[in-house]
Amino acid sequence: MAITKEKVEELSEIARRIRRHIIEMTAEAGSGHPGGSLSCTDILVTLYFHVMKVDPKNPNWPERDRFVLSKGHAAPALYAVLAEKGYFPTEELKTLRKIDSMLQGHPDMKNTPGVDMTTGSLGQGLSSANGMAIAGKLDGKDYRVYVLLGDGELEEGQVWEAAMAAAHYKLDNLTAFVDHNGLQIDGPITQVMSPEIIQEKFRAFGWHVIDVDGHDFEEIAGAIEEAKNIKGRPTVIVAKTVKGKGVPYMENQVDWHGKAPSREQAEEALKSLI
Amino acid sequence: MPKIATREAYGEALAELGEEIKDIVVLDADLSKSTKTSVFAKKFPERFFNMGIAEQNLMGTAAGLATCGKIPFASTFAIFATGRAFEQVRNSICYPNLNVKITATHAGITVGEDGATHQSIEDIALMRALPNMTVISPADAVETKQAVRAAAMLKGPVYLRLGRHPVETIYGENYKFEVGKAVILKEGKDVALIATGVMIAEALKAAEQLSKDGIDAMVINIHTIKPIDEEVILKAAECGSIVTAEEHTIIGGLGSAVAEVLMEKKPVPMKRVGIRDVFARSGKPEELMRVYGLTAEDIEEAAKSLRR
Amino acid sequence: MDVSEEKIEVIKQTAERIRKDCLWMSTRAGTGHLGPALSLAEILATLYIGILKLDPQNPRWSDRDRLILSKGHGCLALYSILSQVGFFERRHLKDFCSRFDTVLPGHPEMKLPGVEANTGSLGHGIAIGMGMALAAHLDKKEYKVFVVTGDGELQEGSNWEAAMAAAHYKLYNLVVVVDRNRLQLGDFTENISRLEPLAEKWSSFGWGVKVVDGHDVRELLLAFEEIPFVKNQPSVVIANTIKGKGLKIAENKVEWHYKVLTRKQYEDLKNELALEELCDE
Amino acid sequence: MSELKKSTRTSFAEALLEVGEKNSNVVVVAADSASRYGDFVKRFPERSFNVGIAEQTMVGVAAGLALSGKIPAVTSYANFLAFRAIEQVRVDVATANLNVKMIGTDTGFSSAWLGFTHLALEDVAAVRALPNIVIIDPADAMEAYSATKAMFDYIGPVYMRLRGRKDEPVIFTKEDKFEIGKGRVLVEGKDVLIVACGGALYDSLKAAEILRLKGIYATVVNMATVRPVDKKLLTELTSYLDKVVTVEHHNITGGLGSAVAEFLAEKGSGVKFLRMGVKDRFGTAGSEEMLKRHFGLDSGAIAETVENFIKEIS
Repeated sequence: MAITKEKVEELSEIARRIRRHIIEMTAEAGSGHPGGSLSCTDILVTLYFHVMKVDPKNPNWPERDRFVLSKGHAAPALYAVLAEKGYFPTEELKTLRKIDSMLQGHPDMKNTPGVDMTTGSLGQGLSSANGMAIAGKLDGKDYRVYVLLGDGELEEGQVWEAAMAAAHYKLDNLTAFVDHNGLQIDGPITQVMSPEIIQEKFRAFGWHVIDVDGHDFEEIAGAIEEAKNIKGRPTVIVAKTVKGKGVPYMENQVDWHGKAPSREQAEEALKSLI
Repeated sequence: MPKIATREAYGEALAELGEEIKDIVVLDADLSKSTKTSVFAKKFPERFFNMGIAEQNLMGTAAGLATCGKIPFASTFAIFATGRAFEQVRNSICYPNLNVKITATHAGITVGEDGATHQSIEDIALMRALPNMTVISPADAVETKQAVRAAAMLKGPVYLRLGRHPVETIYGENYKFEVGKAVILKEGKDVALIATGVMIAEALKAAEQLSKDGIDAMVINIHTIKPIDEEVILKAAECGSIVTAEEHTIIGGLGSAVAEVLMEKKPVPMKRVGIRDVFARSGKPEELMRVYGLTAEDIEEAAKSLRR
Repeated sequence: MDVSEEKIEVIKQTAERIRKDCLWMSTRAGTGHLGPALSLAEILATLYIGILKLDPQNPRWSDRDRLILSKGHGCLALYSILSQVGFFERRHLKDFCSRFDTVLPGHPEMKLPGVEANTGSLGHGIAIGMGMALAAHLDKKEYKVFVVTGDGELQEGSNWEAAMAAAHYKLYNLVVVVDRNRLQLGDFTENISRLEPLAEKWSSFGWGVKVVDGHDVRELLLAFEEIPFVKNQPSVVIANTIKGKGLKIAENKVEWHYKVLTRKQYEDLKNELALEELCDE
Repeated sequence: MSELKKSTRTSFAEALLEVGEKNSNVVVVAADSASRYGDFVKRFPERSFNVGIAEQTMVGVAAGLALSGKIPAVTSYANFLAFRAIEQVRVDVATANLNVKMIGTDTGFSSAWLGFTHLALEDVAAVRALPNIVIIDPADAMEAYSATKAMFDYIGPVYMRLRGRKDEPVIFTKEDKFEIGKGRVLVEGKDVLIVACGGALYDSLKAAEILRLKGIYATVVNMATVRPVDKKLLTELTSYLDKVVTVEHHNITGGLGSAVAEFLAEKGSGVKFLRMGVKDRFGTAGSEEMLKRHFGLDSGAIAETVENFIKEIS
């Protein structure tokens, strides 16, 4: 499905709203992970507002496409996208991380409509996405499974266990994204524990690999389209992104991985998201 | 008294000890700023190893270092140290009885908003089930500092359970920590409150409340859950009833350890205050403590119910 | 590199001795992982005779090279070679799985002199070896750490965690030897979870890679002498082997992962393979 | 007790095949452990998956399958399931209360010569600490059969402990109904209550016979469901039996003994209590018989310990 100029504009507008939500939610909660939420926003927006077959009125529709946020700490981005998509009122976003809220600190499928898998412990999402993709094949259903991993997350061995298994099972209904923002909590990934060269690793593990600019809707949409046509193996889309994207003082700053903005900082951030 | 997180005390203690004991090496799994091993890393970069997000590899590597005479402190969040890497801790560290100190932070539900996947409420049960392991759960910053030192001096695997959230200071500077030796914080004769970690502060408050109702409660800090101080438990049993309190599931932790001793040695009525076998949710630490029944009032109520 | 024919001959004989030991130990005990031990014979013989710096009289000598048998189920071969180079007396071999609390159990443990790590749960060895290699750097020691893994074992994610980390830390003193016998417990590796292209996997993780015939002593020796294959990087030798090698009925047969000869089979093969007497006391 | 001998693993595979024939949603995921599923894999290759030696991935894949309406079974040595993959069991399965059936094999002493890595003596402790999971430790092959059936009838996560390939004495019949959460009195006696499960039941029954010859009459309960433990039955029995001994092929920390201790302690029953099991030690290599003897858990040792326990009290 080619993407039109109008669509790109529409997605940009949604992404802007999502980013505002992320800032407001984390500021309100006083904790959370804005940096990695902002870096994957455009990917999530493309998926939910251009690609995925889902029905917010019927979150558990068996034919729906699935999405697993393996980097579960980016929950604010997912919640904002789900709210904008109509799974629940956007007012709920204010309750993030509060007692009795449906919006837990990390995605919890039992509490939040639209969340397909409980995550938060890194490295586990791809395995469960594999299971969903296998089930799809088994049932002869044509839904697709999308999973988003962090680049630092690739250090978890379980990711490679799962990568090997996905290729082995020829899961061409599975598309993984790597949100390649280059930063993890302790610093640049190349310094902490380099998973580079990510593309070579996935290739060696039997995956089809596509590189994109993770903030370019046309490229993201094009890559997803390409992935749909790849048969016999899973596809990984390595998306070069900017941590904290959209908020100048957060961009490429490792400190904003797991820190919420203060009220004033949030106001400043919102000014750049008009 | 100021509130200090036990992890903060860990960071300082480790940096101090690093000066003294050159064999200490520190490993972390991409969380050094949170676990506070970053303080050590800054001071001794050549003795600090960041293993990336790979806890299994973290434990295996620590074991390997220990076989070469190092004293590795391996740190990450409690949930990953004891869950993700459980088999590595068991096989590579506990069975060979290697000198690895697993210092895990962010234990319990006071980790707060991160939610169930990050709230380690089973770590004591898991670590206690492993032979050779010493399990320590300090109550405050003072005790943590001494426990870190004691762990470094002790030969063999140690699990140190620390928290993310600032806690009240219980002890003065003259406090002396001894592995395996519980501390009677307050003598009493009507009921014994046995607590560990952050629940010490709550137990002390509960005792105060109880005294207003004419109930004289004994308060005991069992900081070393394994090996457990049986003597102190038997002494506590003389009060006729016991309440245990822990920021952990009531299955397999302090409550179970005390129940095991009591049942076999001196059965008296007891109640376990803890997380009642459920996964907790996101929220502020104080809220969670209230919702999951971990406050002074909960201890007080349990104590009173035993006297009825 | 000059490899003397004499040395090769000694190693070959040692490897044959490993095979014979594996056969009689397992038959005698009526248990053991025979197939995965037989494929290891040349690899272990070459390393222990030709490469490793060791002092069997002083098993914990701090400058020694280390070898971890991460595929701990292949321990029959390890027990044989350790006894052959003198870590313990050969008479103890008959204790394999036949005395309570034996120092030669079904997976190797450090209570036996020469064993460097307790293994048996797959996927732990490289991480442990990595720790040892890091310690060498710290202590400015020259020793190398060899970790022998199975091929199926590489499906454990913990190996790739460790592989990534070892490359990151530039552990040129760490060597992994993959016993690529293409079979695991249940089936051929490629039917269970595809490992190929295995060499590319390792090089994508930043390792220097060499693929050799794991039963060709000369090739093995030449490869080990060249370590590190890439400057400042850990090395992996992918040794293509045959599971059950040397015992015709077992070669390339999946069921011989965990199967041993009956006493009758042993007696029938005794002359042909010049096997030892089964001592029964 | 009959003369019949059978392995719990064989029975499990038989029951699984029957369950699989009736319910097409039943799928199996192996981590290079497919042989444990027996004929199911041959009969239903399209419903059988193998992720290779990757237990964490196995559990994750099963969670994904369960989320898609399947009823997956996973199996491996208990160690790799309950230790290596414990965090996956926790996060992927338990927090979401998924309908995954987890079968840990070669528990207790049944892995014999394989040594400590494979001797699962802490698996119940690990799994019991996790909310939501039912734990079943069947006493023999027949109970393994009926428990497998019951496990698939139940909706929710279950951890079942099996032992090795070796045939073991049979206590029950296939027709004996299995009810999750229900303990069962097998022998009645007035002097002492022996609560056992799994591989320890057979020797506990034998021990009761030995004790009877000495004039000590034991009640023997099969507590096959370790979680939730049958509190009703324990309450009933301890109303007139004041000496309780638990017996298990597991560390005395965290398993059946702890579960019973926790309950009785809080109930405030003043019974005399003793846990028999492995006393906080790792296993070692040995045959099952050697290991039982070593850890004081063969029938003679159980009888002797119980006898001494009674003597000391009175």
